[in-house]
Order: sequence, then C-alpha cells, then structure tokens
Amino acid sequence: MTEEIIIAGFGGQGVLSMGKILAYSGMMQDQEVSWMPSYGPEMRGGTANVTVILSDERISSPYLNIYDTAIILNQQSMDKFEQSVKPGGVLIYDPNGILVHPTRTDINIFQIEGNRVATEMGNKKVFNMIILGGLLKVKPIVKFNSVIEGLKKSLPVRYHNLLPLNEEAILKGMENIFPYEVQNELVNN
Amino acid sequence: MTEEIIIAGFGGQGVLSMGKILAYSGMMQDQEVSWMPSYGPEMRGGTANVTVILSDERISSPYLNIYDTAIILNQQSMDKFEQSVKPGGVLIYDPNGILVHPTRTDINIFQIEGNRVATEMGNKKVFNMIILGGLLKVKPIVKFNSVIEGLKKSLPVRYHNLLPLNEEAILKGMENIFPYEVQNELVNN
Amino acid sequence: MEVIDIIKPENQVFAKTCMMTDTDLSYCPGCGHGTAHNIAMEVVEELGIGEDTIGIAPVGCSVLAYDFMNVDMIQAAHGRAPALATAISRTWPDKYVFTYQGDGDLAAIGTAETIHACNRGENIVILFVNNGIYGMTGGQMAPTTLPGMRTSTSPYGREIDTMGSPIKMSELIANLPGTYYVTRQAVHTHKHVRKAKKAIKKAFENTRLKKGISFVEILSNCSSGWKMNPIDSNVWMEENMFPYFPLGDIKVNGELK
Amino acid sequence: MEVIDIIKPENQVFAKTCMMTDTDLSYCPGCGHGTAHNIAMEVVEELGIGEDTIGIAPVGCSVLAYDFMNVDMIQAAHGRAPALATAISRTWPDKYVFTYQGDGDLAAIGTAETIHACNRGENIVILFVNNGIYGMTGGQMAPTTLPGMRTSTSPYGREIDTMGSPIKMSELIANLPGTYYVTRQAVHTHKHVRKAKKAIKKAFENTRLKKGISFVEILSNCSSGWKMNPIDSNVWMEENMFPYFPLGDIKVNGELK
Amino acid sequence: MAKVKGAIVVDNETCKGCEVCMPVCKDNVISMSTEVNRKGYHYAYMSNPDACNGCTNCAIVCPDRAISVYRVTL
Amino acid sequence: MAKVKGAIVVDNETCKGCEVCMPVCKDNVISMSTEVNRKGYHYAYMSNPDACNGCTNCAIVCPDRAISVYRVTL
Amino acid sequence: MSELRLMKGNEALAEAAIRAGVDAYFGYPITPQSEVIEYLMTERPEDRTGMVVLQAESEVAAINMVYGAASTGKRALTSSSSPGISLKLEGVSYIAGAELPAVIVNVMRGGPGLGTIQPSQADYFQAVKGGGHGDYKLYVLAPASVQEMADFVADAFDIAFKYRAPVLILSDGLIGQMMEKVELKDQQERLSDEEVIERYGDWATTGRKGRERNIVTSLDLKPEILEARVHRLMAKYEQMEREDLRYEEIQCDDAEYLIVAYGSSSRIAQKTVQLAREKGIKVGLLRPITLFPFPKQQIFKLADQVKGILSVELSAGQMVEDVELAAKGKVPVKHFGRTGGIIHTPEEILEALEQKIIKDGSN
Amino acid sequence: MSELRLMKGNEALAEAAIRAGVDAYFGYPITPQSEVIEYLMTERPEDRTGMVVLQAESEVAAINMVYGAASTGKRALTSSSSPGISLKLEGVSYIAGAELPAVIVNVMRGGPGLGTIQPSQADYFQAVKGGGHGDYKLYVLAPASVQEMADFVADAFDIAFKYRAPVLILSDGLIGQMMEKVELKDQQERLSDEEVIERYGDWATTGRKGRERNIVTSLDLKPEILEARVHRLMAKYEQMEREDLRYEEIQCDDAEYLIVAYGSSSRIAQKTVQLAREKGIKVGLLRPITLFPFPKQQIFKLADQVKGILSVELSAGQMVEDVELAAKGKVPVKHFGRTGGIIHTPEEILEALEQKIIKDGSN
Ligand SMILES: Cc1ncc(C[n+]2csc(CCOP(=O)(O)OP(=O)(O)O)c2C)c(N)n1
Ligand SMILES: Cc1ncc(C[n+]2csc(CCOP(=O)(O)OP(=O)(O)O)c2C)c(N)n1
Ligand code: SF4
Ligand code: SF4
Ligand code: SF4
Ligand code: SF4
Repeated sequence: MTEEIIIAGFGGQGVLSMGKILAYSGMMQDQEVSWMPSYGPEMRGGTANVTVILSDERISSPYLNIYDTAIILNQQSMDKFEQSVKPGGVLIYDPNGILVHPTRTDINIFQIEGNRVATEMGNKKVFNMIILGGLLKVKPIVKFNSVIEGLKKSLPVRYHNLLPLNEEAILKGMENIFPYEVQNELVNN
Repeated sequence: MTEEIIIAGFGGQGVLSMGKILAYSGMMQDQEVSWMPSYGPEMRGGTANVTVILSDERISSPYLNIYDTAIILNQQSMDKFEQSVKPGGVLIYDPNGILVHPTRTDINIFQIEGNRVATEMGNKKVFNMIILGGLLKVKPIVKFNSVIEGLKKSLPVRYHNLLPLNEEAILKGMENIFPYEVQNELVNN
Repeated sequence: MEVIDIIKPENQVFAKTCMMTDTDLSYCPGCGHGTAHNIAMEVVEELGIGEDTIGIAPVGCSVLAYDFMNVDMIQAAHGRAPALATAISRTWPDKYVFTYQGDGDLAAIGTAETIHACNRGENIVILFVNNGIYGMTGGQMAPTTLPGMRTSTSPYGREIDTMGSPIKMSELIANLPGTYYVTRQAVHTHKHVRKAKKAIKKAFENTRLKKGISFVEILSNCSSGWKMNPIDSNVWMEENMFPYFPLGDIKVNGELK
Repeated sequence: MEVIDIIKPENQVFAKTCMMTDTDLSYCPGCGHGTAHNIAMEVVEELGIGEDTIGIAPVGCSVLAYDFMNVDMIQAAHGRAPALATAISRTWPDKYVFTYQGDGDLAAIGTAETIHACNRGENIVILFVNNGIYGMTGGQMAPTTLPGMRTSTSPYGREIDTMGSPIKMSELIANLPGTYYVTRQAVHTHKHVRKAKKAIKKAFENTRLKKGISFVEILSNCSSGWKMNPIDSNVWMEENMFPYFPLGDIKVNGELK
Repeated sequence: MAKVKGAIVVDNETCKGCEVCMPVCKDNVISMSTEVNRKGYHYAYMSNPDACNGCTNCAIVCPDRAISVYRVTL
Repeated sequence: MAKVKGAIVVDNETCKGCEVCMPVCKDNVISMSTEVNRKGYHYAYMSNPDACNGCTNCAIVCPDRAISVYRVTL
Repeated sequence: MSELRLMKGNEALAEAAIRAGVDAYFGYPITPQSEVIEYLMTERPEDRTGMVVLQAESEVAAINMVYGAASTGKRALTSSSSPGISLKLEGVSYIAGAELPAVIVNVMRGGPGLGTIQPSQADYFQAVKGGGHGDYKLYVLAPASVQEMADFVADAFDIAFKYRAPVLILSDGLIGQMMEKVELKDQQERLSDEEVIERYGDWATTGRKGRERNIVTSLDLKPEILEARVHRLMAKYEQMEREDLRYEEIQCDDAEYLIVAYGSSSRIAQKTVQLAREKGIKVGLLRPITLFPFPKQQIFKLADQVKGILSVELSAGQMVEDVELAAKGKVPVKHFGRTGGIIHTPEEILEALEQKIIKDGSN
Repeated sequence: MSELRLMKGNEALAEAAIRAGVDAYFGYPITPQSEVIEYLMTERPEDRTGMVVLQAESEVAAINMVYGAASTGKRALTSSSSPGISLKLEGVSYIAGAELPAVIVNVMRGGPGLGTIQPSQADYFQAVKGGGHGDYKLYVLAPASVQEMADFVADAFDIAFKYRAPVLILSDGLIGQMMEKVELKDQQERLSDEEVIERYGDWATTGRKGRERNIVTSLDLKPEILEARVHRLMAKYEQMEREDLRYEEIQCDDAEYLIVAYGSSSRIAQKTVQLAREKGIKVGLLRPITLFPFPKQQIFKLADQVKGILSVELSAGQMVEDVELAAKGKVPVKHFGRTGGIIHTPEEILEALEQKIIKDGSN
C-alpha cells in the first residue's frame, strides 16, 4: 500500500512539522517514507506545503503532482491543489478563511474547523495536531500509537511535557471532522 | 621566399629587440613577418629566444623547431639549437663564453665576436646591432635601408639620436663576421 | 472636530514616498530594511534625483529592493555591489550611484570589494544595513554577529577564539583616505529615523559634490534571525548592539571624529 | 696572519643556514626576497622547529620559495595563503604555520582572506614582503605603490584620484582584535636585517605560545620593477617608502603602539 | 500656541502587525485589532483618536509605510 | 681589547654582483671583479683583506648568501 | 551499531561526514544546502570526533582552506550550491593540479546567475567537463536518495585518497531538502596525526620529520614536467573508468525504450517507468551513479536493444551530449528536462518519451 | 585611414578596443596577457576617447565591474588568463543570466592550477560548455592571428549587443605574445551617454528619465518566469547557430584527411597541411572561428568525403568531443595535442595524422 499526501497552508500553521510527524509515524511501523517540503527562507511568509509519502515498497518519486489525499489550510492552497487529488481521493480542509469552497464530486471532501477547535483549546500551536487527528479519523493510514511514537521522535526531549496536550489535540481532531457536501445546484450546472 | 630565423642568448643581450628590428625591416619591404618570443617575467634571468619569420607569402606557423638560420649567443642556446638548423642552413655565433663549439658540417657556420667589438666600441648596448650586421653580411635577407627604417620604427623617437651609433655597429658587424671551420679530426671520428 | 473632518487630502502631513513602488515589501514584520528603504527613497525624492539615481542591491533579504525602490536598479552577485558601483560611477560620473548591502554581504564575501572601492574613493553612496546576521539564508552567523550571540551556525553563541570578533566595518574603512563620510545610524524609533535620514541625505549630497565614498551604516533588527518579536528585537538591539557598535558620525568631511 | 690561515672551518663565523636548500635563488640581483627567505629560515633553524614548520607561498616572485626553503612547503593560489594557513593551523594546532606573501597578493586579491584570518586571530605567522609593485608579472601597480610612482600599469605615476592611495595593511589589520603582533621591518642593511630577524623570531615564538596572528611586514626593493640597480633601489626605498611606511612595531603583545 | 489635532489612516492589508508604531506614540493612540487581515496579521488601528496630534512618529517608523497622517491646526 | 682579524669567501658562481654588500662594509674590503661568472655577473671579491674584521655585515645583507665569513682573535 | 533515522539529505550528509571520520569542514552558507554547516555546528563535532568545522568568509576562502588541509593529508570537505561552486573553480583546479584528495559537494539550484533556490541539474557540464581551467576531471558521484547522501561521503573520500584527486558529490535541492529514512554507519575513528603522517607522509606537508621536505604545488616551469603531470592525471582518469564506474540498471532487461537519468531526475523517472509499464510500454532506466566516469559501454550496449533513448535532466540539455557520444548514433537520442527550478513530473517525462522517442521511433 | 603596424596580439587587441569605441576596460594583471592593460594605461584612452581603464583589485572585482558597466548599456571589456578566468565564472554566469552584453578575453595558459604561463588551449570545455553554473552558453571567438586579435574586438561587441549576451574571445599565449603585421581600423566614435540611453534605454539602467524604471537581474522567484528566461537564452543560442557561425576551410575541396584545429593550433596545422601535401598526402584543415556556435554541419558533410579526422588542440582532448558529436561516427575521429605549455610542431601533427588516422584508416 502506498499513500501520497500533500499538506498545504500558511507558513505559520505547522504544515511542515505535521508532515514530519506523519513521516515519523510511518517509520515507526516500518514503512518507507519520504517528506518533500517547499523550501526557501529567501521567500518570507507566503504559503508552505509538504509532500509526504508512506509506502510498503521503495518510494520512487518523492515529488508528485497528483495525490491520494490533500490537506488544505488556506485559499491559495485550495486554488492550487483541489484539482490534484486523484479521483476517489480525499480532500480535507479548514473552512476558516476559505472563500471558494471545493466543487469536485469525484472525491471525498471533509471539513475540519481546526482554527476554532484550537482557539477553544486555548492553544493555537496544536492546530496542526488537530488537523492530523482529522486525517487519522478518515484515513487511518498510521496507527494511533505510531503517531505518538512519531511525536516523541520529532519533538525535542525538552518538549515531551507537551505530548499529552498534542495527544488531546489529535483526539479532538478526530471528533471534529465531518464530510462536506458539494452544493448540488453547483454540480448540476 | 621565406626565411625562418631563431635568435637565442641571455636575457640582457637584446635578443628580442634584435628580432623586432628584423621583423620591422621585413615589414618595411612589404614582407609578411612574424615574431614569436619565449616569454615570462616569472622566470628571472635565464635564456631568451625569439623566432622571426620573413616571407613573401602568408605565414602559417609562427612557431617552428627547425630553422634556416640560427643566431646563438650563449652555450645553453648552442646546446639547444645547433641541431635545429636545416641542412644547408646558417649558424652564426659569438665564441665569447662558448665552451663546446658547433660540430655540424652540413651547415654553414660563422663566428662573430660581438662582445669584443662592442667593448671596443665602448658600448655594450650595441652588441645586438653588431650581430645583426653580421647576419646581414652573410644573409642579406633585408635591405640595409629597410633595417635603418626598421630601427627608426622600433626605437622610440626620443632615442633617435642613437641611430648613427647603431648604424655604425651594424657596419662593424658586417666587417667582423668570419666563416668557422669545424675541426676535421672531430668530423672524421 | 471629527476624525473624518481631519482626514482630508489638504490635511495630509505624511504619506509614503512616490519613490517607493506599490509592491508590498517582502520583509518580515517590523524589519528595519523596510524603514531603511523608505527613508533612502524619501531622500531621493526630496533631492529630486530619482531620474539620475542607479541603485545596486546584492543578494540578501533586500535582493528584491528592485521591486520596491522606484529607481533603476541592478541585482548584484553576493558581495560585489561596490565593484558594480565603481564601474557605473566611472562611466556615468554625473549619476547618483548607491549600493544597499547587508553585513554578510559587505563584511564577509565582499570584504575586498568594499575595502578597495573605499580606498579608491569612488564617488558613491554605500548603505550598509547591519543586523548582525545572515537574514536571507535563515539566520547564520555574520562577521558582525556579537560575541556569544546564537545563530544557526553559532548555535551555542559566537566564540571569539574560533570565530573571531565582530568586525566594525565603519571604523575600519574610516581609516582609508578614500572615505569622506562614515556614520552609523539606526531606524527603530522616530528619533533615529530622522537622524538616519539626515545622514543619508548628506551622503547623496556628497555624491553631487563628487566627494567620494559616503558610507552610512544602519543598525537594524532581524526578528526572524534573532527569533524575537520586532519590539523585543529593537530593545535587544539597543541593549546589545549599540554598546558594541556606537551610533554617530565616525568620519565627516574626510576628517575622523 | 694570512688569509688562508683564517679561512679554516673552526674560524667560520657565518655560513648559509641549512634550512635553505642549495638551489640558486631565482631572484634578481639584490632582491630583498633572498634576504627575507634566509633570515626566516635562520630563525627556523635557531628555534629548531624545521621539522614542525609548514610554509605557504602563493604566486609572486616568491612562488618558488618551496625550491629554496628546506621545510614542507605549499604553493597557494594568488591571495589565498591565509585561508590555507587557517585550515592547517586548525587541523595541526602544534605546527608552526607561516605564509610568505607579496603586497599584490596580500593587499589586492587576497584582501578578504587577509582581513578575516587576522580577525579570527589564527595562530600563524604572516611574512608580508612589500615592494610596492607586482614583481613577478613584470612591474604592475600594487595597492602599496606610492603616489606618483611609475609602474607598467601606472606609466605616468599612480594617480590618487583614480587609483586610490597606497594601503597601509599593517596599520589596517592592527585594528583587528585578532592580531597580536604587527611590525614593519626592512632587510637592505645589516642593521635592518638584524632587527627584522629579531621580529621574525618573536613572531614564531608567538606561534609557540598560541598568541594568534603575528604579522611581519618587510619593506623590500624591486630593482627590476622599479628599473634601478639594487643600490639605487635601496636608497630610493629609504627616501620614498620609509616616510610613507614607517618602520617599527605597530602592535606588540596585542597592544597598539 | 495653537492646538493641533491629528489623525492616522492605517492600510489594514499593508500592515504586518509588527507593533513598532505603538511605543513611539507617546499618546497611545494605536492599538492592534483582534481580527486578522488577509495575510493573517493583526493590524494597527487608531484606538484613541482624540489623543492623536499628527506628529507622524508612528508613520516614519512603520517599515511598511502603512500609516498616513493628517493634521489640522485649530 | 683583543684584535680580531677576519676574512670572507665569496662563492663566485652564486654571486649575482648586486653590490649590496659593498656599502655595508665600513672598511671597503669588497670590490667587484672585472671578469664575469657563468651567469654573466661581475662577482664580489675581497680586494682589501687586511681591513676585514669578520663583522659579517656583508654576509647577512647578501640576498644569495654567497659570502661566508671567518674570524680569529689574535 | 548502525542507526536508522529520518533526516534531510543535507543533514544526512553532515552526520555521515562526522561518522566517516572527516577531519575538517569549511563552508559558506547558501540555500539549499546551509543545513550542512548548521547541522555540523549544532552537533559540536569538535567534541564528538575532533573534527574542525569553520564558517569561512567566502566560498573562495572555503575551497582554499580545503586545499590547505588536504595538502597535509587531512580529510577536508566543503559544500555549496551552484553560484558558490562557480567561485570555487580556481581552487578546484588547483586541487586537481596539485593532486590532492578532497571532497566538494554541490547541492544544485537553478541558474544561470542568481537564478533560483529551487532544485536544478544544470551544473552537469561544469561538473564533468571541468568548470575550472586546464586539463582535469572530477570523479563525480550523483546521489539519488538521502541514504546515498550519507553513504557517498565515505565513498568519495575513499576515491579521493585512492587517486589523490578531488571528488565532487553532485546533488540538488530536492535530494538535499527531502527527508527519508537513512541508515547511518557506525562512527569511524578519525586518523590520528601519527597515522596521517604514516600513511601520507610520502607526499603530504605534515612537517619534514625524518624525511626530505615535501612540496605541494601545481606549478611546473619545465613544460615537459607539466606535461608529465597532465599525463599522470589522464592515466588516473582512465583508471577511474576501468575500476570505479558506478551505475544502476532498472528494468532494462526487456526494455524497448531507455531513459537515462541521474540524481533527483532518476527518482522521478523511476515513477515514469512504472506508469509506462502500466500502459504496456516497456521502458528501462539507466541511472549513472558516477557522472564521470560515465557508463558509456552500458549505453552503447543498450543502444542495440532499445528503439530510442531519452536523456532526462533538470536542465536545458547537458548530459544528453554524453549519452549521444555513448550511443554513437545507433538510435535516436533526445533530451527532456524542465528548468528554472521547475521539477518535471513522472507524467511529463512519459509524455516526452511518447512524443520525442516512441512517435519518432515508429516512423 | 586604417593603419599598418607590427604589434603583439595583446597590444593589437587593446588598441583595437580603443578604436572600436569601447567604453571601459577592467582587468587584473596576469601573464601572458598583462600587455593588454599595460598598453591601455600607456595610451591614456581617457584622453583619446574617454574610455575608462581601471586595474581592479582582483579578477572577481573586474568581472563584476564589467557587469555593472554593461548593466548601463556601456561597452565593457575584461581580459585575463586561465586561472583568472576561473575566478570570473560566477560573474560570467550572472552576465549571461541577466542578459547583458559584455566581452571577456581569455589568453589561455597551461593548467590545471597554477600550471604554466606558456600557451595552452585547455580551457575549451570551460569556454563552450559553460564553466559557470546554470544553463548558459558563451559566443566564443577564437583568433588565430594578431589581425584577428584586433578585428574580433568590434565583432565581439556587435554580437554581444545583437543578442545581449556575453562573448568570449578565446586566445592563448602564442597569439597574445607574438608580433605580426596588423591593419588597424579607423577610430570609431564612442557612443555618447545620450546615444546609449536612446539605443539601450529600453533595458539599460541609465536612470529612469522619461520612462518606467529598468531592472537588471538574473533572479526569478517564480519558476515559470525563470524557465521562460532559460528558454529565451536557448533561443538566442539557436539563432547564433543559424546566423553567426564562423569557420574557415583550407584546402578541404580535395582533402582525403581532415584536421580540425582552432587558434594557435590552426596556425601550426596549416604548416602541417603544406608538409603533408609535399609528401602527397591530401590533407585539409577546417578552422572553427567560432567555437560556439560550432561548425557541426560542415564537419558532418566533410565526414562523407574524408577517410578520417584529426582534432588538434593544445590540450589532452576537449574539442575532439564536439568533432565526434558532429561526425556522428561516420569516420574515425582522433585527438592529438601537446600539453603543459609545450607547443606541438607541424611535424608532430603530421606524424600523429599518419599514426592515428592514415594507418588506422588503411586497415
Ligand atoms: C556566492 C553566493 N554565496 C552565498 C549566497 C547565499 N546568500 C544569499 S544572501 C546571503 C547573506 C545574507 O546576509 P546579509 O548580507 O547580512 O543580508 P540580510 O539578509 O541579513 O539582510 C548569503 C550567504 C549567494 N546567494 N551567493
Ligand atoms: C588568479 C591569479 N591572478 C593573477 C595572477 C598573476 N600574478 C602572479 S603573481 C602576481 C602579483 C605579484 O606581486 P606581489 O604579490 O607583490 O609579489 P612580488 O612578485 O612583487 O614579490 C600576479 C598578479 C595569478 N597567478 N593568478
Ligand atoms: S529575515 Fe531578518 S532581515 Fe530578513 S526580512 Fe526578516 S527580519 Fe528582515
Ligand atoms: S622582480 Fe622584483 S621582486 Fe621579483 S625577484 Fe626581481 S627584484 Fe625581486
Ligand atoms: S501621529 Fe503621532 S500621535 Fe498620532 S498616532 Fe502617530 S504617533 Fe501617535
Ligand atoms: S508599524 Fe506599520 S506595519 Fe507595523 S504595526 Fe504599525 S502600522 Fe502595522
């Protein structure tokens, strides 16, 4: 089995580290993994994205233009990546700040209000963990404790006190992801 | 007609400028000319040599390893160039400082005591003009007044007062060049 | 009197200079580069030399200065801006030529070009933005990084023994006869901004008078590189950089202060 | 007593040091390079460090120093000797590492390497032979060429306006905290030779004590480049170079004089 | 001495919420909005208009020149 | 104070005839030969042996170390 | 005990350098490879192995520091990206000329000029034809994974010391920035000074204790001697071609069409091979692991088997010349590659293969 | 009135630069080309034409001065020799990337490293394959006489401004140091600042009087835009191949064997052709005058006529690859060349031809 994922959003949203935790989790369960970020401090602010691949075979191209799953966290990314989800694939997005919602009907679309939940939890930093939880709910590509293991690996030891908080965030994410129905009239025309 | 000449000696002997005057002289009588020096201030002292070609046709290679005429002014140059004179060619040398005299019998060899004559004239600087005179005597490849013209061209105007002296030196050179006989016994063995 | 009554064109007392383009600056929030850009261009506007000014920005966070400064601009290789400026001021003696360089650019890879342009006394303005770090490439140590200061290539603080001391470029080049005006400024408060702008104005006026090198060092923050918010970084700058790099004129009218 | 009675091994009071090879020096008659080579190697012999000394000579007339100095030697690219020396003293902290550089090499193309090695305070000796000209390539202008001095690239004399002033490297780098000992010497008379040798000895002793940069500038003639005979060139040097480049210590034990 | 009254206009979309304009305003005219702009920054606004005297301090320290200043002499 | 007497030996083939040894010899012991060596240089020689006190001044200024010095105390 | 980690290519290379017992790293920051020096500085290799790590004032200084350390028999490493590598070329030529062992890493970005910080493979010519002056070549290793970024450090130094010649690791922003699993070798002891002297004392300038002095130079005033040096270099390069050529053949046995690609392009092209074979097109991939020496014979052989060859690189067409030289006109050889920091997708490569080779091949 | 003089190649180039109305020369001394700046300084071009001549602090500074002057539409020239050219490569790549007109002269000496100051042709790869980073090429002119050293200056600037691209004059110590008769063209007026603004104001940074501001850069953060730039460059290079290829055929009509040689080697090979024909061997000489663009078609055509091709250069074998690519395996292509500063003699070339081509060709 091979899972090809793109995670895309603003710089500050923890997109890269979320991808990193996914990759670590895959590693924890002896999968082949690759993590390919968009990079360049030369470009301040702007969008960031990362391609994560988990697979049972050797991974060929770490760089792709179509994906099994797309996790989209701002409008630019929606514009850029909605069309790159494979038919039958999954698109997860946070409606907060999204003006033009997805319109494809040949893929499974889910909404998760990560920003709201994070604010409720009183900690913006766990936003990406909430999203990750959502992903795991709809696509259990990695085992829950692989993720916890992955978290341990990717977090410097001095931050391990934050593990429970992150765990909670993941669970919250699992609870707060819901299928999104594309408006029919939109589809009909 | 094409004349291919090598002039070789010590750095200070005016070898390059002698070649330059020859080249200028050829130019004065509308010949094609080339002047190819050994170069490199990186190497202090040591020997200097220049290949001069005068021709009625376009000159191909400015760099040669056999010559019609070789003018040799120190022992190193004798060792290096005696063998590169074409059979039937001419070798002119100043015996002063020469330990091993030339031995070839298939070429015409001439001696000219340029150093002695220069000392007699009380001006070491005209040494190369004396040698040039010798060359012109045995090989009138350029007309005398072409040489004077060439001298004018190559000497900065502020030195033109030296022209008569140089002219005299050339004439002295013409008077002081003599055929050199290779010792027979040397040849026989 | 209501705000709306005040906000009328005829009452406007401050607006962005037309010598800056409408492009949003690519700098991090609160970065001194933005202020430095703006006051430099305000000076160009006030002197009315926009059509005769040629700017050179090498790589560094300000590599995109050409997108922001509304004058003819050249993007230069890392460290070489003074060489370009030399050639331009020599071939266009009546133009106003300035370089806009970071500390990594001017004091590391560009050391030779800086020293020799200054020594030849080229008739140019050098705007030297010293933020004690390599901002663009992600916060590596610069020649100007303070002792003990943490950067991505001095993660445990700059060690003088192995990494050397911060170089005081302004003091160094002030020793060269070719430099005419050398000063160190800052741009984090209105007072400093006003002073800095005066200095930059003086620099461009020196170019008009063909006085040679006018070198304006501008101490600036790098909140991203220093990993602080802009306000804290400005405080840190005052407390740590100012003592090591004292503000003020170092050389005026060719005379060392 | 007859000369032959004096010329006996037991009476010999001066001979060429064994730290120099038997190869004839490639330098022009009377060139200071020869004397500088010899006293440097005499110091190495006297300190008994010949087996722990590594020398670096970049291009310049002294590019062939490796043929003459009887220690391990490296030929370096133009201007880069201090970079090589840095790497060697870092990877072999107990060796005596010295560079032997001309003024074109050290003060022109090598400016950045010189300044930064000095600023890092590398534990090396820099022997800087300043003859005010590019000797090897045939007498072009150097950064140290005197005002009005004629060279093949300043045939009408060095013009300060367009070519800049002679750079005083020793004074410049003495401002850097990394330099421990900076001095300017000459080698054209026995008095100067003895002083210069003392300075070089002090420099190598500093290396033993891990004091950082010891920078010994040696003013020297270049009869070929200056187009004078050796005697005249030495007189010219005293009359023209000494006033501009005053002899003596500039920084001792890390203290500016 | 005639009393002057000022006002500022902040370009919300240009503002990066760096807050360097706040400390230079002796009269604490400026605060940061709770909402964010399209770039995701909390932008500055004139929270205490009456106090503004149009001194332009805030404007000249604003790296992004997001502030324009108006002044009238009463 | 004991009288010292010196002597120098010049390696003719190493000498380049630069003459820098001459002015440093207060006693004018050294002159230049009329003949030239194999390199074509007029080499230095001890023209006034009696005057040499073996001070080594000439030897240490000789760039080519063509001079070795001997000294005896009488 | 070897160890499994998730790392960026740049970090893996840095960690591998410490473990390979490298003596010194000299570098200057530039995207996309600054992680190399950043990782090293964070790891305090001085404490771990005594390895020296120094941020130089420029790339020119860095390569000359490498030249200095290499002259004394130490294992010296430097890394940079395209513009920085251009600045090092005089130094690289000196290292080659002086016959010194050293390893240079180029994590390529798009050019020319400042270009972009995004991945590129447009420095192929510079790497294999000799970007610097004079007759020299570099042994060039082209990693295609984070694992190879790590493994090639030790390999590179082995070759560098086997031949006393500079070795280039030619990577790019994609391989340098991506994270993959990497198995790290155990720590290898750094050579002691005594060991260095013992092994390399016959040429290295380590101080002339107990021997004649050593000289490191690339200058030969006598042309005959310099020509001998050049011939010696050429002999080394021929030996490299005989003994140290490296390449990988992927599904070439039954291939009717061949893709030649190295580094990041080979990773992407691998996916293309899958896609093609899913469509029933028998495509094989030849991946040169060493760019010099280049797998000429292998391509020459495969040229008898396949109908056409597509050379794929992130450039406007450079390696394609070597592929052509190797194929000797037997089959059509075409180039495909995106530039400007754009990474071609597996689909684009397949399309190019169909357009440029299969279509042409058929008529 | 044109004028006849006896000059060194380096001097002729310098004098021609003044007469061609070049605006600025920036250089750093290095043998065997220091005569260029020495001659210029002696001629006081400031007084003759207002041309600026400056001795830079290094080759790196010099090329970046050229970059600066070229950015403003001025005709800027620099010259150096092999090691110095290596140092200029970052700058050259910038000039190519920023699409600026400029002329660089390389009077080659032997390498690698410090090598020798004697003549060599071992920088061919560096010149034609792009020594610097990224996808760019140089238009390369290879003078074979003092006359061409003079003539090519104006030609080079014409091409540089026609394409807004850097042009390299690839000479060597032999052509640079030898003296020949040279016919100097009349003084051409330097463009006034107004003329420069008028002609190049659409791109040059001359001050934005009466127009939008101009920007000179090689940076494109958007990959699509950078790729468009690269494609624009490639289009220029194709146009050069179509419109500005230059070569000379010497006695090729009846040739049974072909020698390909450029610059100094072509001069020597010309003598070889004489010697060979005296011996009754029908040899022709193809002299590429531009190395890029390279006379591919001509060689391809001649490959049908001749029995074999000998590529002759003062190197270990570089141009031979382009000759092979051009001949497409039709006939054996072999290389001959001395290195290390040794200049092959006409006789040596003839011998090589007989050994490597005629002998092989017969069996
Ligand atoms: C030859 C070369 N080396 C390195 C780089 C990478 N680089 C770009 S900017 C920069 C330094 C930026 O620091 P600074 O000059 O202080 O400017 P800042 O970004 O801090 O404003 C470096 C190392 C480059 N682009 N070119
Ligand atoms: C990169 C490079 N540029 C230029 C040269 C030519 N070159 C060799 S030595 C030298 C300068 C010599 O002058 P200096 O350093 O003062 O030493 P000197 O010969 O006077 O003792 C130059 C320019 C070179 N070899 N390499
Ligand atoms: S990185 Fe630093 S210097 Fe660069 S824009 Fe951000 S704050 Fe300013
Ligand atoms: S050229 Fe000058 S520096 Fe070089 S050896 Fe001769 S005198 Fe000495
Ligand atoms: S103009 Fe002055 S008073 Fe008004 S907000 Fe700005 S700083 Fe405050
Ligand atoms: S200074 Fe400018 S950008 Fe910063 S908060 Fe104030 S208005 Fe916004």
